[in-house]
Amino acid sequence: MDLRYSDADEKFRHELRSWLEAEVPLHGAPPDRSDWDARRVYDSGWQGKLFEAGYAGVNWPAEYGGRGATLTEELVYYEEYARAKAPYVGMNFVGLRHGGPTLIAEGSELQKSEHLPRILRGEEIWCQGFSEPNAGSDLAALKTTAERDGDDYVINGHKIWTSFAQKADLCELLVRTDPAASKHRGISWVVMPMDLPGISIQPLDTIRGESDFAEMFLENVRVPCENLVGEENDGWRITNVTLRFERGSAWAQDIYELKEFLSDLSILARKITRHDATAWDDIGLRREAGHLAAEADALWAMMKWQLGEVARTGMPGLGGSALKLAFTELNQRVYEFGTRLMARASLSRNDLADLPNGRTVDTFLNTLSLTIAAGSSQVQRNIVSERILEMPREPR
Amino acid sequence: MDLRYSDADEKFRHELRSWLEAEVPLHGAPPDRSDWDARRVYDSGWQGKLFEAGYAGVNWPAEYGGRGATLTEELVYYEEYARAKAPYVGMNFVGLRHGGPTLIAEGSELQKSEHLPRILRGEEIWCQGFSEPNAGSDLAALKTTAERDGDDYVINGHKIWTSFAQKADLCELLVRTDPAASKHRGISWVVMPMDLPGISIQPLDTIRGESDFAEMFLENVRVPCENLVGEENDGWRITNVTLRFERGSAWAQDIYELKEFLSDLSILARKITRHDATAWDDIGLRREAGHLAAEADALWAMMKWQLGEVARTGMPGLGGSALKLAFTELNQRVYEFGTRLMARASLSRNDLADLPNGRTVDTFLNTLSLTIAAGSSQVQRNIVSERILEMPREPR
Amino acid sequence: MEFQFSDDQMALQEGIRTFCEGRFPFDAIPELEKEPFNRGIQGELAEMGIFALRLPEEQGGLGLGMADAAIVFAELGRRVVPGPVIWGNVLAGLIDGVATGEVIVGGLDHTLGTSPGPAMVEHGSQLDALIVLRKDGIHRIEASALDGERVKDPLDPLTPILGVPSLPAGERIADADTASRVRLEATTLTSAFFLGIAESTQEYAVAYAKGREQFDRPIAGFQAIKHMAADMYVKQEVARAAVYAAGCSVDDPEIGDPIRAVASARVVAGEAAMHNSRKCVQIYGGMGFTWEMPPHYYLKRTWVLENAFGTGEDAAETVADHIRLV
Amino acid sequence: MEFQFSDDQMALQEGIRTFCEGRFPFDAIPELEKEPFNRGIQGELAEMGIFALRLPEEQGGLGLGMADAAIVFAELGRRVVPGPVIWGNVLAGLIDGVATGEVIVGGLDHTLGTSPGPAMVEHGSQLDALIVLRKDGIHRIEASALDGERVKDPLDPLTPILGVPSLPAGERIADADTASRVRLEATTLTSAFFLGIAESTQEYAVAYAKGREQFDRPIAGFQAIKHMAADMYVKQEVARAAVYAAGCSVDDPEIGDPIRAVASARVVAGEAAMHNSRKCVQIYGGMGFTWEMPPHYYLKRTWVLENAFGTGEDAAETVADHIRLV
Repeated sequence: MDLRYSDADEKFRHELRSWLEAEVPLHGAPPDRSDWDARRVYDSGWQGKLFEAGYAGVNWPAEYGGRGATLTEELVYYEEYARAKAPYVGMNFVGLRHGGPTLIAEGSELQKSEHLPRILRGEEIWCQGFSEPNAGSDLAALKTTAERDGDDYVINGHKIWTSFAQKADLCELLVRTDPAASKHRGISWVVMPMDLPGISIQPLDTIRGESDFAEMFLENVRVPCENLVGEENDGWRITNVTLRFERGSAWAQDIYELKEFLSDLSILARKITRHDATAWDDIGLRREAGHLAAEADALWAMMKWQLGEVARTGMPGLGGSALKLAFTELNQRVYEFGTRLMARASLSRNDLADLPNGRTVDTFLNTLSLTIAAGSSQVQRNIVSERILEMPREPR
Repeated sequence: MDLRYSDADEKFRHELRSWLEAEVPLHGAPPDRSDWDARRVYDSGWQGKLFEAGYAGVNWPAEYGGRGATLTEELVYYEEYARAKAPYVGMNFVGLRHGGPTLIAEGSELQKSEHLPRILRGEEIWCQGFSEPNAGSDLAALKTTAERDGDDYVINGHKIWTSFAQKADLCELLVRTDPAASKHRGISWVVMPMDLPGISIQPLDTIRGESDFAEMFLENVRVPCENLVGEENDGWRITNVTLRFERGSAWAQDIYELKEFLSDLSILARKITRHDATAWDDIGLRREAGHLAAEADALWAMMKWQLGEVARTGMPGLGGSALKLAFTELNQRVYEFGTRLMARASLSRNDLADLPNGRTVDTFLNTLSLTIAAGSSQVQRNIVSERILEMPREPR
Repeated sequence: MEFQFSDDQMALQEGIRTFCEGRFPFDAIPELEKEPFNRGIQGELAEMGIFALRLPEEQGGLGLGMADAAIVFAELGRRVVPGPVIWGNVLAGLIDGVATGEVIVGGLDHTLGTSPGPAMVEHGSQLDALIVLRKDGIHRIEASALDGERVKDPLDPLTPILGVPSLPAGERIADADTASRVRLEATTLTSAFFLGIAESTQEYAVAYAKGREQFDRPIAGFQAIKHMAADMYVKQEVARAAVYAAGCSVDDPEIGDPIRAVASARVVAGEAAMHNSRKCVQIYGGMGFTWEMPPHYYLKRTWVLENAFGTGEDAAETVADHIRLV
Repeated sequence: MEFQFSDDQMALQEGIRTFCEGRFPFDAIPELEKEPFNRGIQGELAEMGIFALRLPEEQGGLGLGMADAAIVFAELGRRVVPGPVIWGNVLAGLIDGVATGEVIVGGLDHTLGTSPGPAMVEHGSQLDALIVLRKDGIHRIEASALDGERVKDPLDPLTPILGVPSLPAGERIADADTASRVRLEATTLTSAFFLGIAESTQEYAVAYAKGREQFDRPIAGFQAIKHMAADMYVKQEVARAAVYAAGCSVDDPEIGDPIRAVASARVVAGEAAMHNSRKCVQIYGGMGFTWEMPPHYYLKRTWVLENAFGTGEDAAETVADHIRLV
């Protein structure tokens, strides 16, 4: 279990650090969250720069435009990226973190060569069409139908929590292709272009006052059958591949960023006056910061194992549910801690007077979605207890 | 909602305080927990003194030897008792805290006049024969049978967690009198003398290394039918009366003692040196003490409402489950806090060098039983959610 | 001597509840967001006696006590009623025109020091005067003297904020003892508001769970949800007992040390509100994360109040300082 | 470069597990309680290489690293192996005869100060020498100089205690840097032992829940129990990652700041052991409260270790002090 970085890794670190130091300031601050056009330009533009410099898809195969990096290079990449406070993955989340990885694992040669390079270049924004109003925790209850008509699927249904739907080019969509089959059997996983007729989007305002999510209504949308990924009716298995990535390794970057954020807070706490001393002089606060940092360290170590598993088997293991449980709840606690440190400044969601109060409280609000999305904590505990610990399934 | 104490209450407080100040030291320290004979003498003797002085059964009817006190007198009693660090109720627990109260609510005139005064005088020690090896959380699954034979019930079965069985005179026993009826219908509540032939006792060593619990084997034990409390086969209803007391009001004294214990700890923390200062200088520790004390205050206020309900309706309400949930978990946290304060002195269960280390860690171990006994926290949460919040029952 | 609400108290609670449900129902919130508070709302609240509650009858008040006021403010919490209502109640006897709603005051508690960043004045644009509690007493700053900027995105959409980088000293209008008393009363009302939030979020969550079906049954039937709801109920009930005990102690210190009782209530009620509003988001699931649903309003208001009169941690310290040592 | 155990490490784990399950099975505990540790057991452990693990081969050791030692000590934790095993491992290179089991040493960590009450010397009656870590270095006290009394009821029945009211100064045998290193290594092994406890209590609890039926089905089928078990598993896996990362950092500081990595492991592994052993009691229900069942041994040993090389809170402070500031 040699976790050391090689000389080559350190050389890579040095190059990447220099590049990020030059490029991150040039790319500027992110636009207002409500300005969708500007956000797409910002997120895609940054992804394009990463691609040009050879830093897109570090662990993706080189033949599809990835770097094909070693595991340690991948870790170096996450560390340096977080330390440089480089732009958040933003609209590229679905494509980079689970849509693309699903194609790598399950897509046809044609699908891979068509989409993967475009995702890496920031040219293709993906969204996720999994959940429906009555298929949330019980995802397999989804009702959106796809009926074959010639070379097309004709799709009808109602999706929800479709992030970035307004600006996405493609959607990883779950549809029911065999209504007669049992719940988990008749599902298929298709790639749906978002510019087809019959798709309408209704933004959903979130707790943060933005509309990164939307409802998506599908009315006789004709998607070519060749957009099917894997076999027809084998979509539930492929869904689980996607979910493994979404739960297991999609957060690698974020865990390291959490460590960085705790560093930032501990610096800030030394500057904030509270009760005639600095906040950091409070031993209770220091202990709490130490606790949180200890857990972040542990999760970063755990993520390394998880990424090791991806490198070895091509997919995160079931342990991803354990990692997601721990990470999402830690994330909430860290940002709550930060929000408490801001005291009354947290009453504004905009940064004020050089304080990171706005982004801290806004991120805190966002963390509340983490224990709900991609399978709630309750669903993850069912998975851990039933599939890892082999405890009895729920009575139906 | 006038919570003030009247002049009469304060007069009662003054008398009781003087009496306790004189009598508590005279009664001496409790004997070793393994010396059952001495424990019975100690516990019964103290109860007898309380009775003689008019302080037994403060809220029990005067006609059965109680004080018939007002609600505020009852509260004064708990407060002064705890402040005086008077002997723990010990072996009188079952009789005083739920056996007797069940008789007051459901017993016949004969049963009340026979048992209540004897319980108050410390002459009758009761134990509880409810649980069985396969009827714990699912108490109504109990299998101990009672068949009528002439004027007797002939009882066979196997009980567990029978506290003080070794020295008890009577047992509040649940038996199945109608094996053909549905689970909750065929149960009866009887008073079983512990000196009858056919009863054998097997002590169970607890986590504290004592055997306050036992298994009880019943083989053709003949209990007179007149010992039935309430109607035959109506025992489940009466069981719930007993459990209401056990969960709802039995802890009144203990809550106030928790407040006293926190006072003791805060005094001690000012004397203990830790990291070149006193433990109390640690703001983190002080905050934690304050948190715990705040919760203890709140539970004492909640218990006052609960006792108000007992005074009004004769029985604690369903809210007792909420109180039990909060109290038992707070109790664990308070004693864990105390145990941490003792640091390495907690490695001994005997008090050392004027420290309360032994009783603190020993009580901490004991608190682990509180979230299990009298209906586990999981059972209480089912009760609160199903019976108070009217959420659906478990699928069967 | 009673341990339950008196008939008068039940009537008071009922009256305020009816008013709040009529005036601040959930579907009125989108409209309220545009202007959460103004002279009109202040007037309606004044008419209900919210501010004059505890004033003697000869001063036009209702002559009620702190325990009664706690009952009233728990009702305001249940509907996250906007505005500087706590300040209005605790200052009604000190500043002319507040009791009747003619003068609108808001405030800041700087007893324990200031927060980082500009002073965050709630409803700053609607105030006639800003009141600041400091260790040495109560200070009054005229609204015209406040040089600040309205915060673009306040955390709580029902609590607009004026950010004031530099706060004028103002005029000292009352002494340190009065400041302490006002802070104690305001902390009691804050705890009561928290209690209302804890209750309401528990009720919303349970109702939602009963209606939401997954795996062919209401999610209210799953133990994970049931036990979460049970814990919410326990926290609310613990808070309820503590809040009324605190109110009673303020009314009559013979019942118990009011400083400790109020701080204890603040600790448990604040935790109940925070816990329950977060669990309410969780039980609503994805819908709990939307602006359209109730949970976030409660969570956000909880956060505002958490930073109003000292934090829950500050209150825990106060309790520790008041643990009886004999 | 690997992120999983190497084949050698798997074999090491397997070997120690087989030994521990054979020598310290649950049904041997009643016998062990009479004399939890003695020269015989020390010899058997020495023969397994427990103490000499990390000594170079030329000194008769196995030449393994801290990561390997962590694997071994997690196995000891799984069976709550008694004795001053951590002290033996960290002192094997400093004190002659420890590696081979001929000399038995135990110790006290007084780096952060002393506890209230007498010095609590674990296995005090079995020691040849007592080692004390102080800020200024490592001190050795001969057993014959210890004037103490055996504690009647030690918390952990497998950890007898000699209470020593007044500890002699002893002889200083190593400097402050060595003391720091020994403490760091001992903390790593403590964390590994915690990991083993967390694993074992999770496994016991799940197995018990599968076999225990109430309401006509295994209690393992109730969500309340399933989710508790899932949380136990999560804590164990988080601790596992942290413990091995700590071991690797001690072996090679280039991987990461070993002081922070070890303190982080100590925090999460200590919490995992405490959480899981308590939940194990709860899941066993009444049986968990009996002396006859496994849970209490784990809980009690966890408590002993919690107070061995600083507490979890002390470790959290250490982590905070080592948060990177650039």
